[in-house]
Amino acid sequence: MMTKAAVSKVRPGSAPKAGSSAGAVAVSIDASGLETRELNDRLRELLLSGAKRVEISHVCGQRYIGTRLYTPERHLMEIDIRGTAGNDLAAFLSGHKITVEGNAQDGVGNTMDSGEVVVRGRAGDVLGFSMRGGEIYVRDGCGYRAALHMKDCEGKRPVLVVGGGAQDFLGEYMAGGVVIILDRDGESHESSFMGTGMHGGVIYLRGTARVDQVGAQVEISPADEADRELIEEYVSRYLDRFPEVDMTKDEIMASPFVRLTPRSKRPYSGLYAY
Amino acid sequence: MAFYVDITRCIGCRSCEVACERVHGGRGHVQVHFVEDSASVPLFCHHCEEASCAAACFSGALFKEDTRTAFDVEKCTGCGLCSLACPFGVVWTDKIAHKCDLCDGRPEPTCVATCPADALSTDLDHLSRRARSRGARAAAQGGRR
Amino acid sequence: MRSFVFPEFEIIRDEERCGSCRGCERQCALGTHAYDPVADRLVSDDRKCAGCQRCVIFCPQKAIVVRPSPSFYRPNASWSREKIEDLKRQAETGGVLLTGCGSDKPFRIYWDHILLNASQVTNPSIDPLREPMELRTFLGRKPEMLEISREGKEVEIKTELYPNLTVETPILFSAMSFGAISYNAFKSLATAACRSGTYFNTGEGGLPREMRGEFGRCAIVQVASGRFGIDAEYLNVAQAVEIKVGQGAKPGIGGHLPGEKVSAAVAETRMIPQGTDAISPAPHHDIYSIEDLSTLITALKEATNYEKPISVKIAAVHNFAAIASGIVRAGADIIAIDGLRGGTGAAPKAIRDNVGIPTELAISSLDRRLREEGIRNRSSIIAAGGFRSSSDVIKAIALGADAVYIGSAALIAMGCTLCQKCYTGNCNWGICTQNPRLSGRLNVEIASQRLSNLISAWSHEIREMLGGMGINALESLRGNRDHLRGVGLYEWELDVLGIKGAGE
Amino acid sequence: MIRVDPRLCIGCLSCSNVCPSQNILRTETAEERRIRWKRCREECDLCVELCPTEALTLVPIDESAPEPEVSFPLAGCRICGRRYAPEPMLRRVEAALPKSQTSEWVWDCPACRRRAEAERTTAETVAARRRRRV
Repeated sequence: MMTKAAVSKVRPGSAPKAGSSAGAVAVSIDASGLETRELNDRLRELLLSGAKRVEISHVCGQRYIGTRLYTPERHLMEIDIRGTAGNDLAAFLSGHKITVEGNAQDGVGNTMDSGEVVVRGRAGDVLGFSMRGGEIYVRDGCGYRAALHMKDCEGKRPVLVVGGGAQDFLGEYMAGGVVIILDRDGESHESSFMGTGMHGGVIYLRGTARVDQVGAQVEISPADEADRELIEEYVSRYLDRFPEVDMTKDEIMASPFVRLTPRSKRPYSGLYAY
Repeated sequence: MAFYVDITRCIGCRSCEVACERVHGGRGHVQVHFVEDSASVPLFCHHCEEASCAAACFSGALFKEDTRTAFDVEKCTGCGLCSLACPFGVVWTDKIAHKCDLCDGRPEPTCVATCPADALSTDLDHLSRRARSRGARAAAQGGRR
Repeated sequence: MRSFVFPEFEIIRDEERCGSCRGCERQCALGTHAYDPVADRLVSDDRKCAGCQRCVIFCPQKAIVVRPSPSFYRPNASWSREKIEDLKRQAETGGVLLTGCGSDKPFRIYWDHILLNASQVTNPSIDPLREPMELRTFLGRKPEMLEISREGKEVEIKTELYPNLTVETPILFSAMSFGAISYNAFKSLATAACRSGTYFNTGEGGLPREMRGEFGRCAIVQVASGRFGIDAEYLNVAQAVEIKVGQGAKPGIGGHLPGEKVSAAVAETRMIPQGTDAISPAPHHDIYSIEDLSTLITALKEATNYEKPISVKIAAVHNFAAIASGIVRAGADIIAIDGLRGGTGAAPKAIRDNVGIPTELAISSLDRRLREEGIRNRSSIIAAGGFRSSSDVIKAIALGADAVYIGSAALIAMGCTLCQKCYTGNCNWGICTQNPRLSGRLNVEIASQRLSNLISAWSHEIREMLGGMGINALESLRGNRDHLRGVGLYEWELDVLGIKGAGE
Repeated sequence: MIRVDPRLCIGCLSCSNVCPSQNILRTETAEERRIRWKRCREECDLCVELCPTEALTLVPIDESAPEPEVSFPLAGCRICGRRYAPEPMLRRVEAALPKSQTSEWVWDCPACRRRAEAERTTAETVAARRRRRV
């Protein structure tokens, strides 16, 4: 029911970023009965023929949507997906913008390089694995091992915003980037092993976290002013993308946030005998 | 840190040259110059604040360390840029640069310790104090200095 | 804490010859040699010496000898010097013993127990100097059956062919990442691969952006558990993509590039911040089953528009053939199998020396397993781990490999002396270091020439040996165990290798 | 062997000083300084690493290539006229000096610089002693 309401609110080109093609005519694909490979063949053909916006309806588990859309000339495209996107949505994505009007399965944004993914629903496990750039917004919750080994480098910082809660092993081996878990339903974070092996980046949790929930390498501290400014910026972007969310920015920001950061950039430096 | 020379006391005996050479394996960093027949002065590295030699050195062998201009023999390639960059001509190079190191590792530079006329010091106050006391002594004796 | 470990090496300097030029002092980044200005002579600290022999080679007067230290503990068959010293080192540091290069333990080297065949009388041998010998190899999936249409003189293959790698000689450079090895060493490998018509493997450290245009055509890029330096361009400039699951030197564990070696250029290429540890977790966290591997393989095929073969590299471990069969069924076009003596920049000693199985046995059992299951055509096999000469290569091919990866051999060609101190980042030969002063010592032009020379020399030798067997194409030798005989092997070993004993 | 870029070389002799094999020969007359790189088979590249101007590169040996050689006329001292250093070295020193300082003394030879310094520091004493004697 929620999904339906969300669909009705979609405005073409509502995204503030990468919206150079706002207003461009969308090409439609009906994905019912299409194999993964056929669907992606079609998408690539459309990309090469210069399409800027594609709407795919009746998506039901087709995988790797957005993966085969790299061209050396860097053609870019906006993709709207109606239905449930399959595994590895936006894997290795480079620059495109994908909106899912529904849920996504495992591996969203696997080793994603740049671009934006908006999931108007829930995402599965290993969300944003090894992601190194771009932004992912998930309206509801996500599965296990989100933001696993996410990393950043000079001038490129991936951002993952999850509206609901996250399950165990959030930010494992994390080496960079920003993760914001808004925990909108107020279930509080019952997940464990957060940030195990973390050595870079930062995780912000709305609410609190206990020491026994995080890995030994992680330090928990309350978010300071600068942190809150950053969080606020991404909360408003999150709300821009999900106008159906029944909370205002002030309501979200009213509660405390904690920050999880690694104690050291070199967690294992003392492990070896030379 | 730098050397201060009381030129009025220098007797041109060249003890400092000899001492420096002994300490630095035969290659000294001091040279005593005679001006006309009336004066002599030992020329030293001034450990300049804005050291030209360190600015010209490409290998990082010469560098400022606190107030002294330090020399790392390991890095020197003997290119000779420093000797050309010294405005006072007191850095030598053959296959390696030779420059005052303030007798690193000794309690006091050897030349200062050696000077029989007590004309050298690394402490400006010491010289000026002495000059003052000398002036006072002379005044007490009621005569010229 | 004072170290109770003997110096490993003893440095002997011939004072008569030594000209005190201090060349050795400048060559040694470990600070072994020092000049004593008072005595005007050079002195050496044995404790710092890693035995890399750089000073020995570059002493203009040939005045230095570095040899293993003759000091010994009371002989004890159980407590060897190595065991005693490892123990002392751990007692002093409390750390995991690290080491570099491949295992130096005296496991049986089967190459040295396998003999090659040659033609006599009934089957003429071929003179490779006069007749064409085909070493060109295609790596990747082959169709079950070729359908050919013929219209008049026009012949056309109707079956859709899978993407394949074409190598002019079955020798490829193994995965050595920029970060583990220096930029110059990395570039030397790339240059030599392009020049020799073969491929180099980027390892998991990414491919520097400025090298992508020129060297992409001879690159196999790796996707490992750390996912360093991967973007869509990286995957698409290369000719093949390799998923690294395991490595022969350290099966079952991940990699760990210490922060000291993550220089600005390495950080940029790996796409991580400078100075942080680059940690490759032991597993791929999106792979927990063959199904998941299949997902990743397909994701990579999607990302490269089904234009490139996808390779999966695994370490040879017990029962790996069944796993490899699963990998082939998961869609891998190439399986790289890395054996016990595979090299590394850094691995815990306990793992390097105790985990895995020898390459020779692995090739044979893998080839047999895939044949038995009827899926050998679906995947090529690249063998890796401890190839030391052209005869090792040709024996591997006769045991069933399509091609081989050489790692240590390539490093040795560039100057490496297997001193096993790669992990310190102070490689005097400029290979395994990120110190610009040291890496500058490796001249790309000269090192790549050495590598090309090695490849062409081995290729010549392979042609000679092939000719001797009366075979004019390497294809015909692959898996042809009839050309091999074992000496000094137990029956079970002959069985695993699938070869007869000599004289049979 | 070594390839030399004569446009970059300033004739400082660093390379010759550090070469363990003595393969970089130098000759200096009163008029000019000459440096010759023998066709070196070593690949030690110390000279390459320690060249202040990066004028040297290590290249594969080529028996047919001529041995690189450069020569520099020595610049003469403004005061005594003695020739003391290659001009490119002096230009490099001049460029390296802080802009706040005067730098024309670079064109005086070190001996003259010392003499000037000695005269300057003793001027007062000498004058005083001369007065006393008079």
